Amino acid sequence: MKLLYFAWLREKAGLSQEDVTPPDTVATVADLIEWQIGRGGGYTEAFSDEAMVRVAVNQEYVGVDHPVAAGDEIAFFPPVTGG
Amino acid sequence: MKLLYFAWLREKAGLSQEDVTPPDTVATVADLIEWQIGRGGGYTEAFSDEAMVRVAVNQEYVGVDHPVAAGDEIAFFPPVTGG
Amino acid sequence: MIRVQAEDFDVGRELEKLSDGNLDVGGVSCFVGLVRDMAGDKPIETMTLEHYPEMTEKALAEIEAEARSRWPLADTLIIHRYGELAPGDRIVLVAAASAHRQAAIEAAHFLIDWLKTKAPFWKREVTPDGGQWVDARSSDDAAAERWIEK
Amino acid sequence: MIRVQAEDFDVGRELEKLSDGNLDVGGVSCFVGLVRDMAGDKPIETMTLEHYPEMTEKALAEIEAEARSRWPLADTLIIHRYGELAPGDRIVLVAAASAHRQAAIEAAHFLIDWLKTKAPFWKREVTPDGGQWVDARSSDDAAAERWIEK
Repeated sequence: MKLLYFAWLREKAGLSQEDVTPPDTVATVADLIEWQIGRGGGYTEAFSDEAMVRVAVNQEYVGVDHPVAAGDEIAFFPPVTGG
Repeated sequence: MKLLYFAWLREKAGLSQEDVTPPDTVATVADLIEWQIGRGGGYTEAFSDEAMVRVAVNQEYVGVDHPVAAGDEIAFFPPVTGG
Repeated sequence: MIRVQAEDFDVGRELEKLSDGNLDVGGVSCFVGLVRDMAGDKPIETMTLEHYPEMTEKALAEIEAEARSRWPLADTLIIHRYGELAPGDRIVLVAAASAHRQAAIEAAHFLIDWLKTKAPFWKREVTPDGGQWVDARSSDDAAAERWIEK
Repeated sequence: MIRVQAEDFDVGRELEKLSDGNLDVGGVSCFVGLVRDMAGDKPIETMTLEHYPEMTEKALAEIEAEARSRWPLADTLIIHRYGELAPGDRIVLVAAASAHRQAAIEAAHFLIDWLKTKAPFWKREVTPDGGQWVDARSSDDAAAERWIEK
């Protein structure tokens, strides 16, 4: 799956996008965040305050229960501040 | 006192402004409207539907109980339709 | 700022002037009123706006002052035209600039609703059937009513 | 109509295009968001807007479609800039044209409130103290909440 990071999540993760293949046990957004925290370093820091992380799967906002699968584009970002 | 007429009140009265000296018994806007109705012709027609007549004394909206006096500028017009 | 004029106006330039030199302005909200082409099922040929000049300035100044007393505004603008207009022509521009988005939006909304029932303008439409004064609408009274402070 | 661009825009021309050729439009309402000069008590040197291009277009199209489903609108417009901006610069323009004044005004208000909490843009301000990502504001959530249909 393709992961995208924006704003300070991008800065903390240290990259704007990457392709990853998490283990099969990662079935939902919540699983994916838990896996990210476990990756250590910038990832752990980026996802440490889960309340500040918003997620879009294939460009649509989703909740943590939403399934994730190979081929998905999954974006992580803080609450939006445009306008 | 100076009387002004706007929109269809002007058309019915047949003039846009005039100076008048009503009798001393005309002390309020209501008195003045009654006096106008009594003038006949276009005036009677202009003031026949009192609910459609708005009044400003010296450029401020007033109710029919408002006093009128020599030297006042009194305008009669239908409900406004600007904007 | 209030202007009552026969001439058209440039909305972009007017809005720009409203925030010009005031970098504390975070938002400008505006409403532009236009002459529509139909009066019911009759095509409008011209619309003529009559007003009461001495009172118009006073009434618009009061409307503007009321908006500024209710919201924290950096600036406000009301431009209203009079005379003969055609379908598509601009009639009125109201605008409000503020540090705060909601203040700017609510104030502009208030300005046009209040103006509709308080500023001494009257519209006369000419259709192929002849000329007719536009009737006031109860929906405008209802819109203005919402802003009356209880 | 949706546009996401680095370049500035001409508000007057954009509003004109919105009602051009549609003589049934009686009113156009708009909101222009500007870069303010202060972040709290710190002067802002630059503000940079980052966004998520693939999702931005989708999100703005959904916001526009939602407005059109709620109000009888002749046209709507959202222009949002990205990249580096300075105090006083325009960030965003939302506008709605309608035969009816209240529809145009409410729709433009909705567009900017909804955009603020739904469109994937992030602001980063640079002050003499360095750069900082702007925090989302609960007042924006509250403003958007008002438009949720019960």
